[in-house]
Amino acid sequence: MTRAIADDILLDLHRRMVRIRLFEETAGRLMEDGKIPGALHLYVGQEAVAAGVMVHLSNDDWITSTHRGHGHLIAKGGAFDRMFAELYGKATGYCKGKGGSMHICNMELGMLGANGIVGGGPPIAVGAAFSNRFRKTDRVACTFFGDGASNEGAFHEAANMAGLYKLPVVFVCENNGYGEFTAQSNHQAIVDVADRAAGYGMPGVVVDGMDAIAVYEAAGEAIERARRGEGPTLLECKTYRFFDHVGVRGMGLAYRSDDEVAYWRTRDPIPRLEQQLAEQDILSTEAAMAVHAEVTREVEAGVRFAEESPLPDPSALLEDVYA
Amino acid sequence: MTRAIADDILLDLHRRMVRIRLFEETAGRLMEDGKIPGALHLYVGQEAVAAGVMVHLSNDDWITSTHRGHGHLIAKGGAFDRMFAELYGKATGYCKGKGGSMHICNMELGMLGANGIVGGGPPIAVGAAFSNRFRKTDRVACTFFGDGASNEGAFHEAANMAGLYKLPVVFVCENNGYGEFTAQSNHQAIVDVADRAAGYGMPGVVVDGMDAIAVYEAAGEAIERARRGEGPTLLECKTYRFFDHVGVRGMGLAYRSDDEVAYWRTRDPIPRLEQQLAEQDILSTEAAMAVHAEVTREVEAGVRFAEESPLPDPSALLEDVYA
Amino acid sequence: MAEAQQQPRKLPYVAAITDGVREVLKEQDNAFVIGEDVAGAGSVYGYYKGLLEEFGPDRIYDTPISEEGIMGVGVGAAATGCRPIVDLMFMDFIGECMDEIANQLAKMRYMFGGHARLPVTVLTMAGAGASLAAQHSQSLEAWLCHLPGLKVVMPSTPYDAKGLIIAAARDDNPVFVVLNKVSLAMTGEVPEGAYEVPIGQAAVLREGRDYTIVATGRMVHEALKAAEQLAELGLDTEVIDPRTLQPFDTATVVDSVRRTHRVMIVHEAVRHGGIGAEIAATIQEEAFDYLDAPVARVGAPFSPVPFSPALEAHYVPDAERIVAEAKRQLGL
Amino acid sequence: MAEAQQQPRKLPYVAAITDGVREVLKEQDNAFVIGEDVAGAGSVYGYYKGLLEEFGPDRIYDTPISEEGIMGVGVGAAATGCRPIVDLMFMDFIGECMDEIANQLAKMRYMFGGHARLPVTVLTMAGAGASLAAQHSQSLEAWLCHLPGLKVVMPSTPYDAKGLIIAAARDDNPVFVVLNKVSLAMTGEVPEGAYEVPIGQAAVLREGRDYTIVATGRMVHEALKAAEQLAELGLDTEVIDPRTLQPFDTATVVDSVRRTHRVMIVHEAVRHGGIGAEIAATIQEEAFDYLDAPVARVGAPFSPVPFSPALEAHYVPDAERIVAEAKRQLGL
Ligand SMILES: Cc1ncc(C[n+]2csc(CCOP(=O)(O)OP(=O)(O)O)c2C)c(N)n1
Ligand SMILES: Cc1ncc(C[n+]2csc(CCOP(=O)(O)OP(=O)(O)O)c2C)c(N)n1
Ligand SMILES: [Mg+2]
Ligand SMILES: [Mg+2]
Repeated sequence: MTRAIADDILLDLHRRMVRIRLFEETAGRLMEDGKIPGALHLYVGQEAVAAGVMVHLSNDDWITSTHRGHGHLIAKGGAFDRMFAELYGKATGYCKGKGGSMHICNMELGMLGANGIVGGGPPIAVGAAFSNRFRKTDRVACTFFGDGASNEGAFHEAANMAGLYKLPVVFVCENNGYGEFTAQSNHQAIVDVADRAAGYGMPGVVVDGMDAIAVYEAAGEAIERARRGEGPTLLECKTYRFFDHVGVRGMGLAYRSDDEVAYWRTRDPIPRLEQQLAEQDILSTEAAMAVHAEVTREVEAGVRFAEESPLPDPSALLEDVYA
Repeated sequence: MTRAIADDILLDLHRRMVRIRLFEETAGRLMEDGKIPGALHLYVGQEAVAAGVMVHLSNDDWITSTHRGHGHLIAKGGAFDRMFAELYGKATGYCKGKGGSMHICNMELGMLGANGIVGGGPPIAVGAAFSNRFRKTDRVACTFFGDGASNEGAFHEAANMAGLYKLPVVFVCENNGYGEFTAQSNHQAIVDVADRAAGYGMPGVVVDGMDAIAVYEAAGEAIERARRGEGPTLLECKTYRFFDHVGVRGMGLAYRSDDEVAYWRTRDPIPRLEQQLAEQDILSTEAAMAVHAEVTREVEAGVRFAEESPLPDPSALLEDVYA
Repeated sequence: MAEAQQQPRKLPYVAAITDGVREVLKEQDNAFVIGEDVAGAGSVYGYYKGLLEEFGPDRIYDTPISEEGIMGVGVGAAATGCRPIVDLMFMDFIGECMDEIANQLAKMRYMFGGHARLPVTVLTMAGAGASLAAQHSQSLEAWLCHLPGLKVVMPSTPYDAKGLIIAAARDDNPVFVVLNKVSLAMTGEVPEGAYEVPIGQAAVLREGRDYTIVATGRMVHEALKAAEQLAELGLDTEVIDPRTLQPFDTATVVDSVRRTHRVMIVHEAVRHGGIGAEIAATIQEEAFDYLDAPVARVGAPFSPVPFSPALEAHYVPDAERIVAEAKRQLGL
Repeated sequence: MAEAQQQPRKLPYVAAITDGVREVLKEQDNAFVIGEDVAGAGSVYGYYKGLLEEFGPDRIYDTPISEEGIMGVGVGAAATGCRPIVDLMFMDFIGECMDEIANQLAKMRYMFGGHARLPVTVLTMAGAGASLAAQHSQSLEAWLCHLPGLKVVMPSTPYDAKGLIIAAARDDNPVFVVLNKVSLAMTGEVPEGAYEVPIGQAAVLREGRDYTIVATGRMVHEALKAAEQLAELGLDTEVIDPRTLQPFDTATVVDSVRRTHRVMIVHEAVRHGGIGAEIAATIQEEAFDYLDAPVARVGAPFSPVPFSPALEAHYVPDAERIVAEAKRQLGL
């Protein structure tokens, strides 16, 4: 890739990643402190994927997400106050406290929800892409899903329909090597999920998901292709989650080695991008620290907002079931 | 393929195909005459597939079938009397009249049922293959399914599990170009269903499904591979159904041209095999006619048995729900 | 077609479905039909015949055989501004897309705190009696009624089929229209143009003072036949067709029971755990002091649907079975 | 471990599950466990912990995330001579494999004219109360009970969890064991060795003369608490745990109602269309003349399960709600 990327885009990429990282680290801490109820699937380590894709999208482009959805919503512009409030189960949350981490969403940002169902996203994204075309817009849909999710029938049916109708949708597989505690080699007989693309008549692309710029470029091509009406792409991003499947330390199972985690931590996408930007004189170390500091304040304000927000009134229980 | 095929195998192939053809033609007539209730999906045209695969199997090898299942059961040794009786809904049928055409089965022949659910077979066959290995047998399972069925999530999940566990199962796709009235090009963006095999870590093979010998050879390799413990194969047989989706003339929809049907009829697998066998002096025209005559008598006897058999007693209604 | 007619127009159930969908496509620019063999073939039962020609390929789509994917298109398209009409060929295939229905379609609005609308209309074919055996004959509406977020209607006549489809498509919620395959040829009055059969309103099809039968779908006609026979026994029988199962018109049913003091629920679905159980439980809650006999229920016995007509005839409830059960219930 | 113990052994519900599965694996050579993260991780709730080490990788299998495929393995392996124990991590995921359950597992034997046996045991986790929101908190047993061909059990105690798992695995039919996630830490007496809690037999957990509560799963404990409070109001309350929902022990429940004349059904599932409706409808059929008040039902309200603990607390039924409903029902 030799195309030069504008500085503001690179800075935007960086900020989105830092926003995810700091939000998630705090969310994990709050969960361990018992402030956030339920299950929290954290995105730390995978930031380059969400950021690299979302930089290309506007609020009119749709995304579907996964159980590991905060990163997607943040990269799409999610506000920390409403997000923390949702995780706390407060009335001021994006879902009025009814959804929580696994269903956090914002329709105005074009984010069709985290999803507690593995494989839940792709069919809905295909529907959104169908709708984009039906309503004669040039908008696209991107659906994020894991390596584990690629074994669900829902993925297969959605991918086949997208390929058939040449829909403007990008299938972004976040291959972090595990579905819960099961390594990819124990859940499918292939190394590259992208190999499945051929079966749906779409291109399959593999990209280093720890490299924000690489994701940015590959996603850009896939999204442009979709916008041009040339159909879907399966974009596989090889990535890793630094924390456990649920929470930070999770259940403490020994399904992956400390060495493996340590190795992937050396590939942390945020320091990597920061180094690249520093070398190109786009973002100095001080400027990067300033971003972190700014986002830290945003996190703190978000948590404060959540803590000070009221719980939903019991009368809300039976609201929002029907339109 | 230069391996010589023993004469008795070729004759066996031929007889199995003739048995399917004559059974089906009569069944279609009986349905049109109102003697057989319900829906009948006829196999005529596709005989080479069932015969070419089944010649390799014993009663201990399992198969799963489709809504178009008579051919599979016949090729696996199904008796016409019990089969016609089932289609008539008689107490003497293989399923005591409870299943009918769409659920016809015989466990002793290793035939795990026709199936009214498109995509219903593959997961069950994977279970049978799992069981074969678990019970330490060298038996295999073959699952027949259509081009249309290859778009069901069930196929995807079953294929992935088979590839992962390297199970002794062969996925036999009977690609007859249509799912009901929808041409393959309108239900998937690929030409060869076999292209999906790579996504499951298994070989994909395409074979002329109107050529019994070609199917025999390709199926033999796939089945031997499975028996050797080397895992599954996706074997796609390009074939065609001469009759309509349901019944003989069906709903009379113009979803395929008369020319197309006429073209495929020139590729009829039975005359083709008969010509090959005649040229090789294995089966003379007279001998072939004798097979047809013999099978015709078998058909007649089967129909007679069915017509003379009693209907199930109403008391049978609530039997066989639980073991 | 648009000329004024002297005689009320009669149409078969199958054409009433077409007519309902046609009105919706005319009225709602964002509506489209999607399902297996709905466009080219007009569905295996032919109830979309002509719509492809009339509205073009941008409004009616054939799909791969992928029920979960199809329902997903419904969900995703509805949430983003369309009003999809999703065809699920046989209700028996609902298991293929039950996650999409139960976990996405029914719950998305609630999980999102009200920030989504899911105006999806699902047309699906239920019912036994056509020798289609265990996997093509089921009536599974009870599953849907147990899912908050969905509405469920079950038209028993051509008039209701058209009117309920239009009402369903105008509703901003997911509505399942559960059709009956054995009723397709049944004719009845069907006015031209758009009209609604309001969702949530039962119809009293026959008034009576002595006895109430609440029957759904095709069983409505068996109930009406049974009512004739019961009249001969001196039992003036009221027949109510709820038309909508969810939300259920409890008031109409309970009012009737408070007058007649005796009631039976009839549906084609398996009796055990069917929606009749909910209706019966509700009636005894709301009209306990008015009941002179236990609420009776008639439904299919506890087995899969058998193929053989000889068995299926004993499986599907009919007027005779309704009358026999009424006699048993009332000690006649 | 095998030493004789003076004190009856107490185990948490989670360990009782393990113990039950362990006995099955010891007793039945053709049994194996299959599901998502059941082997290496011992399931996300840990109830298979240690079984991989004890029985080896030939008896317990991790799978891809493919519920329909997994259930298919259960069906195919059972029909061909194995006795699979299939794990469906959360009952909420039943929609992913509902076709396999409803159209294959439940019906294969019948469709085949009795020529197949399907000894599949399915373990699955239901229930709300853990802030897991709408897609990880459901109780959908009513769907299963509406399907001829299946059996359904719902253990409320560690003792029953082990005994019902063993009974389920010994049964030659498909049996669903619906577990409760909030009960995992609850301890209770669990004998060593294999024992059965017979399928189809209710347990009378508390005897009483004035009032009957039929409660399922975790609600059993809320009912027992409520019974204490009702006793203070002078209502001597009998509490029955059906333990099996299908086939249902109607006799035990009806006998009780004939003595107490007033009854309430309690379950965690959505009240509307829940199995409580069938139980209520059956009771009024079988004990109409003995009832002094309508059969009452307590269940979850008609909404998806909310995430926020502030809402979920009002969603899941509890002793207070049971007492309040009893007071309303009986005019106390
Ligand atoms: C249908 C369904 N099956 C199982 C689960 C339980 N589950 C939640 S996350 C998860 C692993 C998903 O793996 P992957 O798709 O790779 O995503 P990752 O967690 O690695 O981001 C599983 C099995 C679920 N939520 N939904
Ligand atoms: C789950 C499911 N969806 C839809 C149907 C209706 N149906 C019956 S046969 C058929 C077409 C199947 O096409 P294919 O798999 O190619 O098999 P073929 O009929 O061509 O042999 C369809 C859609 C069904 N029986 N089951
Ligand atoms: Mg993963
Ligand atoms: Mg086909």
